[in-house]
Amino acid sequence: MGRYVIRRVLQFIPTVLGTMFLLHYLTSLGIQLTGNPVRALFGDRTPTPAMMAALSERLNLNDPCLTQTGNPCIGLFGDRLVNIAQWDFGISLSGQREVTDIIGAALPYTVRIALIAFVFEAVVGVLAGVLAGLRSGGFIDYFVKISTTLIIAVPIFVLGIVIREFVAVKFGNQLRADPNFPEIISRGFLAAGYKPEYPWASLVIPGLVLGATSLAVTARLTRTSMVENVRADYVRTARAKGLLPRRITGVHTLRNSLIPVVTSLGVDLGVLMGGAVVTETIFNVPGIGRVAAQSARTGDASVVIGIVTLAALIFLVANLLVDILYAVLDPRIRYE
Amino acid sequence: MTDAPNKIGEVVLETHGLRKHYPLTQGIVFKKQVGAVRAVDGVDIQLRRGETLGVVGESGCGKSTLARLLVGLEAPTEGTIMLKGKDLSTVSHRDMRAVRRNIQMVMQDPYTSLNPRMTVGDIIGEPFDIHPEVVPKKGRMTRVRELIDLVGLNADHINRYPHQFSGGQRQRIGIARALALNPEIIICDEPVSALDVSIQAQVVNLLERLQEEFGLAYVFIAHDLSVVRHIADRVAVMYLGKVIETGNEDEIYEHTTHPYSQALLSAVPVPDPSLRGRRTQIILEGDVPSPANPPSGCRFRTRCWKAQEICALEEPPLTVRPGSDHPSACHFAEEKEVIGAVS
Amino acid sequence: MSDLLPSATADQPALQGPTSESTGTSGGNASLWSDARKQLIRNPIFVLSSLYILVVGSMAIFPTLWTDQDPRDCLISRSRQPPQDGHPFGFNILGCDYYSHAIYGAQPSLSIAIGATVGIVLIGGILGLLAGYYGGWADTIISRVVDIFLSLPFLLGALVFLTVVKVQNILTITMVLVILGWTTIARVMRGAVLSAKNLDYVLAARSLGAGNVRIMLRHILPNAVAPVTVLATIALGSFVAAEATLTFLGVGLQPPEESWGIMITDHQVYFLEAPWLLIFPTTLLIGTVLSFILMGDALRDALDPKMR
Amino acid sequence: ACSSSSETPTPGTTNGGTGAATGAQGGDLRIYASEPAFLLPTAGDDEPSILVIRQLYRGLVKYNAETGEAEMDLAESIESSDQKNWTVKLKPGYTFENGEPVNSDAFIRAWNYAAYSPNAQNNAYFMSRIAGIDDMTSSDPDGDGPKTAPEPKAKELSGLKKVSDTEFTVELSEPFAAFPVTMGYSGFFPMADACIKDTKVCNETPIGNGPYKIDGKWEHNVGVTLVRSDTWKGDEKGMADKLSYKIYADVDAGYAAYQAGEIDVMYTIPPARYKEAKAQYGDLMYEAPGDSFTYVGLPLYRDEYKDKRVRQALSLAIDRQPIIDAVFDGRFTAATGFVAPTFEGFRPDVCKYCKQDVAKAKQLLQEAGGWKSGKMTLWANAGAGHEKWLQAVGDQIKAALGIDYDIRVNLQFPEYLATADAKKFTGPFRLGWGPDYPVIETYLKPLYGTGASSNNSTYANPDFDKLITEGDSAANVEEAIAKYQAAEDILGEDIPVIPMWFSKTAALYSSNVDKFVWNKISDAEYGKITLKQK
Amino acid sequence: MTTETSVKSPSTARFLSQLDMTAPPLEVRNLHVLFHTTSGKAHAVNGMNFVLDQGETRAILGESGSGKSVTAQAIMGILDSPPAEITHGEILYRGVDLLKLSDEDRRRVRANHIAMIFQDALSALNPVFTVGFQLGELYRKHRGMSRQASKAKAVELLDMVKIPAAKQRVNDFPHQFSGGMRQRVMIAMALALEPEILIADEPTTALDVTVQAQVMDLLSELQREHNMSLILITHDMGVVADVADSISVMYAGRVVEDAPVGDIYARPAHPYTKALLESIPRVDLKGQQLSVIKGLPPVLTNIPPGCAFHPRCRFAQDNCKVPPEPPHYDVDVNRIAACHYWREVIDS
Ligand SMILES: Nc1ncnc2c1ncn2[C@@H]1O[C@H](COP(=O)(O)OP(=O)(O)OP(=O)(O)O)[C@@H](O)[C@H]1O
Ligand SMILES: Nc1ncnc2c1ncn2[C@@H]1O[C@H](COP(=O)(O)OP(=O)(O)OP(=O)(O)O)[C@@H](O)[C@H]1O
Ligand SMILES: [Mg+2]
Ligand SMILES: [Mg+2]
Repeated sequence: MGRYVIRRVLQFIPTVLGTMFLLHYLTSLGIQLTGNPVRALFGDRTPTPAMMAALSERLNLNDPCLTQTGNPCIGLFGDRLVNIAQWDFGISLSGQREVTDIIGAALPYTVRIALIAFVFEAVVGVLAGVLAGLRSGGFIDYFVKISTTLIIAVPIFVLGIVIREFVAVKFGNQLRADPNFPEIISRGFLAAGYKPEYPWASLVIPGLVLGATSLAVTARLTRTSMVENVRADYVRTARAKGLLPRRITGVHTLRNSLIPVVTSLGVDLGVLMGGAVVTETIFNVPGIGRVAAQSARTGDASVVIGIVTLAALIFLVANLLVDILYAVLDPRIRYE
Repeated sequence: MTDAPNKIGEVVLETHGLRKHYPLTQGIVFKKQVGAVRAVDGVDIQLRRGETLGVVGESGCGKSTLARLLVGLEAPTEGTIMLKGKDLSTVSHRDMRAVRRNIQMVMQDPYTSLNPRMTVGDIIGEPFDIHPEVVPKKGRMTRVRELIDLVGLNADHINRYPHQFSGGQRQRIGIARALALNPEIIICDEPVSALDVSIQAQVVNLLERLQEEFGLAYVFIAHDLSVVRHIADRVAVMYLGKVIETGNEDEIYEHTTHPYSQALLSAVPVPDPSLRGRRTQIILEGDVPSPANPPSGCRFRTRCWKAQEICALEEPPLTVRPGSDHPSACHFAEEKEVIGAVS
Repeated sequence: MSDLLPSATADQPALQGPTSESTGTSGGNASLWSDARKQLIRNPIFVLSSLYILVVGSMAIFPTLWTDQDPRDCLISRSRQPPQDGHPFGFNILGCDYYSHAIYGAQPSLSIAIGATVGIVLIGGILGLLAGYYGGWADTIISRVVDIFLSLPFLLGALVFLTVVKVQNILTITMVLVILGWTTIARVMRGAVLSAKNLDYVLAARSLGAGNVRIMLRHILPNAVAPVTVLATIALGSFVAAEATLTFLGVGLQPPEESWGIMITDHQVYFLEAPWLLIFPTTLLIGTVLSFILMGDALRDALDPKMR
Repeated sequence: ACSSSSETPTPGTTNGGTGAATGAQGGDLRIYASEPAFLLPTAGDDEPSILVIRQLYRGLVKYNAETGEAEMDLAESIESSDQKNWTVKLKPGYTFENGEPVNSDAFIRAWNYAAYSPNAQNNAYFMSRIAGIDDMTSSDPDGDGPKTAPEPKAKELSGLKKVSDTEFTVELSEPFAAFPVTMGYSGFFPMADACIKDTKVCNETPIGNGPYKIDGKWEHNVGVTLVRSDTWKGDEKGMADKLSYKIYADVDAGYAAYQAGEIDVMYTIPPARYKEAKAQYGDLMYEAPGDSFTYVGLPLYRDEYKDKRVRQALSLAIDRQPIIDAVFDGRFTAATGFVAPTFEGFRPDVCKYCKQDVAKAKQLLQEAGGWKSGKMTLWANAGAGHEKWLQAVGDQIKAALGIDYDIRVNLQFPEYLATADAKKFTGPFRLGWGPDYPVIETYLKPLYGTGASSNNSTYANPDFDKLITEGDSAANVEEAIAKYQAAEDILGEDIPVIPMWFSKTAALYSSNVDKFVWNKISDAEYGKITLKQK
Repeated sequence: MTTETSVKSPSTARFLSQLDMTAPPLEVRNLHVLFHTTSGKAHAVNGMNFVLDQGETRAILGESGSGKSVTAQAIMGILDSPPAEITHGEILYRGVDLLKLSDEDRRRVRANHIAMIFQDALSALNPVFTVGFQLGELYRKHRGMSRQASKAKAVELLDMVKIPAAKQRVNDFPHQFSGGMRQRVMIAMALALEPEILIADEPTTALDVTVQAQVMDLLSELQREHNMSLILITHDMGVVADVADSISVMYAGRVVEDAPVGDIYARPAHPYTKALLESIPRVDLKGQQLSVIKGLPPVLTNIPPGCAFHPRCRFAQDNCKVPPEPPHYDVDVNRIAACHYWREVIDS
């Protein structure tokens, strides 16, 4: 087991380096193509060259390779790696804050919303999938099939905006008009966006929106997996053993059916952590997705690199954990 | 097909010290070899024109690996394969194509050995695409039809897909494909194991008829000793990558001398209830050891009731021993009647 | 050998249809495609989805078939007028006929989706095939590259890529979708090839002396196509939606291009005031995505013997 | 009430900025905000930053909420005889939150800090009139980014001289009559020594000298909370006990929060929701003319725009109001000149070519020899929603003059600005301008002065430059304005840019708000807004 | 968690009281099972009849697809329905029709009274639980034993089926066992609650001959020890000859011949049985001629009318080709054959 983990960790180093280089190259290329982002800070007012130089230096944007289109800026990448190894991701363009601070401040929100989304996805998705899979071809099966397809088909931002306007604002206002209604629901759950007073409750709806697509995918995967497993030979054995149907499904079928689901869930956790761009923007959650979207638009390279590197790392770690979990859940997998 | 000499003739296929070891590797960056699965570990066989060599043995003893080596799907780790006196390892890449035409294969599972997306015509005609020199383009269709006809299928079904046929019929398609290049040798890797008893005979009979007609030589691999007895002229018994006893059919089935062969034969159930309870069955203990870590000396000693000290120290060579007229790899080779033996 | 003749005639019963034994066995059920076709034609969901796609596709290819109005013939004074005679979808902000916009908007949306799908199938397919078939170093390198691209979150990755390539047109958006999307196909392809390459019939072909190219093209590819096809249809649908989402994030297609994504994004804020401006393009888009997904679903069921 | 507000004040809510505070103190005012860039006066130059800084800090001068006139705040007086050398006298007794006195040093240190280029403070720009600025900035020896810029020659502005704790002198490079008026800008606010010593900390937990102080620290992307300061000695005490700035990344999300009753004041409205908001919250909406200017610049460096008749024709082809109505729900005031209507010295209809007149446009274009350069490319930066109205402009030009157009709106802002700096626009381009100080000159010299920093059209007219210089050194503001107006008239004829519109302020407040106060010059005055007491 | 203590609960007692211990352990009467498939109704079992006596080993023989497993699963009550449907028939366990029992009672019969071994032990054992867990589960759920006690029982069981080092191996997963050992684990599982009837569905088909011999040896030994009745499903005529007392030969879901083991091999009375015997090579006979059963087994959605075997039968006459199907002729005491021409067959 230890060997296996070490092997996987070593395997993931080139991936991480590759990902970081890709991002580094992209942002360098971005600067090479679109010019020094510092310029945008001054807006309509053309800054003096001295100011530009001073700021560029501070932001580490003064490397001459950034003016040569196509130059991969290996030297800069090396510096960057050294810095990152010292937990220094540079500073942001606007506000000139440490990127690590920015991420550190934003991450808790994303973790929370991702957790909510994840729990929602895991619990509801698996439940729906199991119910559908147990009676494939039945009413629940069709219902799950249709509703999940619909969820997948609707672009997430449309879903988010519609929910924000109609559920959080319109419906919420009606509840809020009633002073006897518990505030945690009317002002917490049904908040139009993140509210520091309700650090969890106000993230529930955004979390649900964030988790909706993954939920649909999970439900379908669970269903397929269940359908495959309810006919498995060992389920037949369990029945021949005279076990209760509850136990046959709950222990024998489910355990096996959940193996691929757990894998996909684990990977999803990584995706959720990095994928909240739209939801966080719509529901004003100050997490890394919102920050990343903003920074990408203002060309704040170090922030974007920092966040995407983090997201990629989380994803890879999630993947690694999933692999290990997989081996734990399925004894047939050997750690060669 | 060309001339059809009916009698068993000269040696067409021969192996010397044939070995195939699959490396077991370990390591994170630099993989180092920590051992090997000795799937085939020094096999000498001879096949003559027009004869059938049966190869029997239990699962995992290396039968399929041997088959793959013989048809060139794998390169041997060691040893030589001589095809009509030519050492295959010295044959150039270009000549290999021509050589290969001489030796073809029929696979075990008729369901997986045919490409589900190709028609029967395409499957049987594929050898001609690969070796266009065999049949001129114009004649191909006729040739394919001939082949289909030859194996007893309806030539009108040339455009059907494999799944539209039953297992036995599919196995015939596989045989037709193997016959397409006019080979002299066909390696059959458990060609009837996957078939229902009632269909098995159809295929066995077909193989026998084709041998008679074209003077084909078969290496017939099976774990069903009854079928091997029926079809083979000579038999090699394999255990853990080695041939432990070989001889003609009669020598092996009636005068077997190796304890493993004896156990194997005694275990075969005989469809005759009158023998019930009167047969001596040798029930072996334990399982076949791992080919990655075979026992020292005689490989069978861990399950052998005759085993003594020497068996662990010295590997018995496959030679003819006194009191017997065929080679056997046992220090204590001794004839014993096992089949239908009544105690 | 008298048994040969009768058995030739005895083929008949087996040929009446798929034999019962062929359902249970692993033998990669074969005529998959013809069977699937039969099953699909009988599947109303599939038929409806295809019809819908046909309609939308014809909008994209022959917009003049559907409207003779010029979508860029705008009169600002007609801004945001509701649906009316001759203008079934009303007018957009700039006072352009919204119906013709919706028709012409199909083309960029579908071009991106189809282009990206073709791209991921080609790139992912080829790389997956090579990785799976050759293994070893090729596999290691390709798999690592797959890991790298897979670890980029889709939207974040697209944001980064699209802000770097300053031009956001059909081509670049398609390329970015391909860059971020090919990995799934490559993985599935690699898996399919890995499982196919040691199948007996591949070994059989090799023992006949078939070369690598022949084995890949004739034997492995056709059998890996099914999962890839299914995935591709689903990807197609998600790309239609992705175009809209990228536009929402401000890195999608740029005006004066008119795509459904732009239509939705531009008008989402008006959905209380002028709901039709949001509803029409969204319905068209969701319908398309849904149709592709449902087609993919139906295909999967039809192609998977286990689901029958 | 503010003169130009079309709304009649509803009973109970006094609209506009009546200077004297009438309501009671108390309550928590929840404010819609965007993430500030900085909370340092020397660095914050964006609206979100300034709206917070103005409650934390106070400067020499403040603007009257109602009239917009500059009044002395911390300064006792600011005087000059030659408009070049100014003497500033301070009121005594003011302190920073940490107890440091607000004396001459507090201002000099802040301005030096801002001006010193290695500090890279955004408001360095505003120090550029003070003598000695050139020595505070090091210029590029090789022009294209050396490894490190050389140290500037000086660390302190030679034009700043401390006389006593309550008096200092400012020497300008050139005379500038409006200098005292500009002192109300937050970039000139004083800073404590402790703050300069560690600006990083001071940015997160500012050490202010204003009516409010920070509560806790700045929670990035989430909010900033201010509470009333006990050390503030000024007369305008903060009204609400607490100002809670809630940070939104997306104005639509903020509006949703307002609708859900989570926000008391919203200083802006999503453009597309204006109509709806007005219908729904009309009596809670404050509207006033604003001062940010949107124009379509014309690349005078290209031959086809050199003839002023072409420029006049283009401007005449555009009907601004329908565009404003359609795209912005009427949220702008169509421009008829180059100066914001809120400014002293504003005159309507300075531009004779800013009302649509297709016939005249055609005629002018004809006279200029017609349009020969094929498609006209309209430029705007990406992602800011400019493409819609620009298309409408294109449509109108096309309809009026038959000039077909295409638009390029794919450049992100940095690259767009770089294109502007490099004079590489191939056609009319959208840009905007916000005033730096409440003098109309702020709309003129930076945009149209020969070689001026933001003169993206490369307009050059010696007559114009001369009038501006005369205005700058005029004896008093009134005289100066007259000169500036003359300069504006030149623009009205030359049309170096096509003026499009000026913003209109539309702010929303909730029914919790008792009295809403809006400053003509410095926008929302959160400290003066009172809440209904329960 | 509910534990179902089958020993003393009143409902168990009620069920036990219904049993008629003088009746044969199992009797299947006119059982019909069909599957609803996309290509129509597949008649997998069409009138299955047999009686299993105390201590008897009855072999059910037939080629692939003849309905052997379906019959066994119908007896166990573990057919998936849908798609399966039992349309007719009775399955009498000690005189009680299992098909009429409540789900609860039906469940109790399994493992306690009738147990089953499956062909492919690898897939029949749950891959994610240890062997000990799967064995112990029976004791925990049916006998209400503790985790500890059930584990000890599991070790005992493994010992019983001669798995070396049972104490350690009880914590292993199924894939860690060899094929023969897995099958022995299956046997242990079936015997755990000491059922009266054991159904073994091709228990050795996947095994090598030497291992097959080990397993069959063990199975017979345990059967004798526990005095169980055994239904042995197989298509291996050799295995049947070795262990069975009587044989039911199935073709297209129907018993075509039912006889004591000796009679069938000596003088088959049904042409199918006869052809089957002639088509298999024998290890003890040299150079024998293999005869061939021409044609293919019937498609179950489209079974030939009359005698289902007639298209492949060399004895077939016109009356074989039309309904009704041939009745079960009494060939001898304890011996029946479903062929109009059984006399000719027996004599040929
Ligand atoms: N590619 C391979 N890599 C590693 N080991 C292999 C490989 N192929 C076969 N082996 C091992 O070699 C041994 C012999 O395998 P082979 O397939 O030849 O056996 P077999 O006699 O054909 O068995 P069966 O009767 O089950 O077909 C087995 O232990 C097998 O696990
Ligand atoms: N779930 C099912 N759905 C449809 N048909 C089925 C199903 N299960 C079994 N059948 C069909 O019922 C028939 C009898 O199957 P059964 O498994 O009893 O055969 P068998 O005699 O046990 O064969 P084998 O020797 O291959 O195990 C077969 O034709 C099979 O295809
Ligand atoms: Mg094999
Ligand atoms: Mg079966």
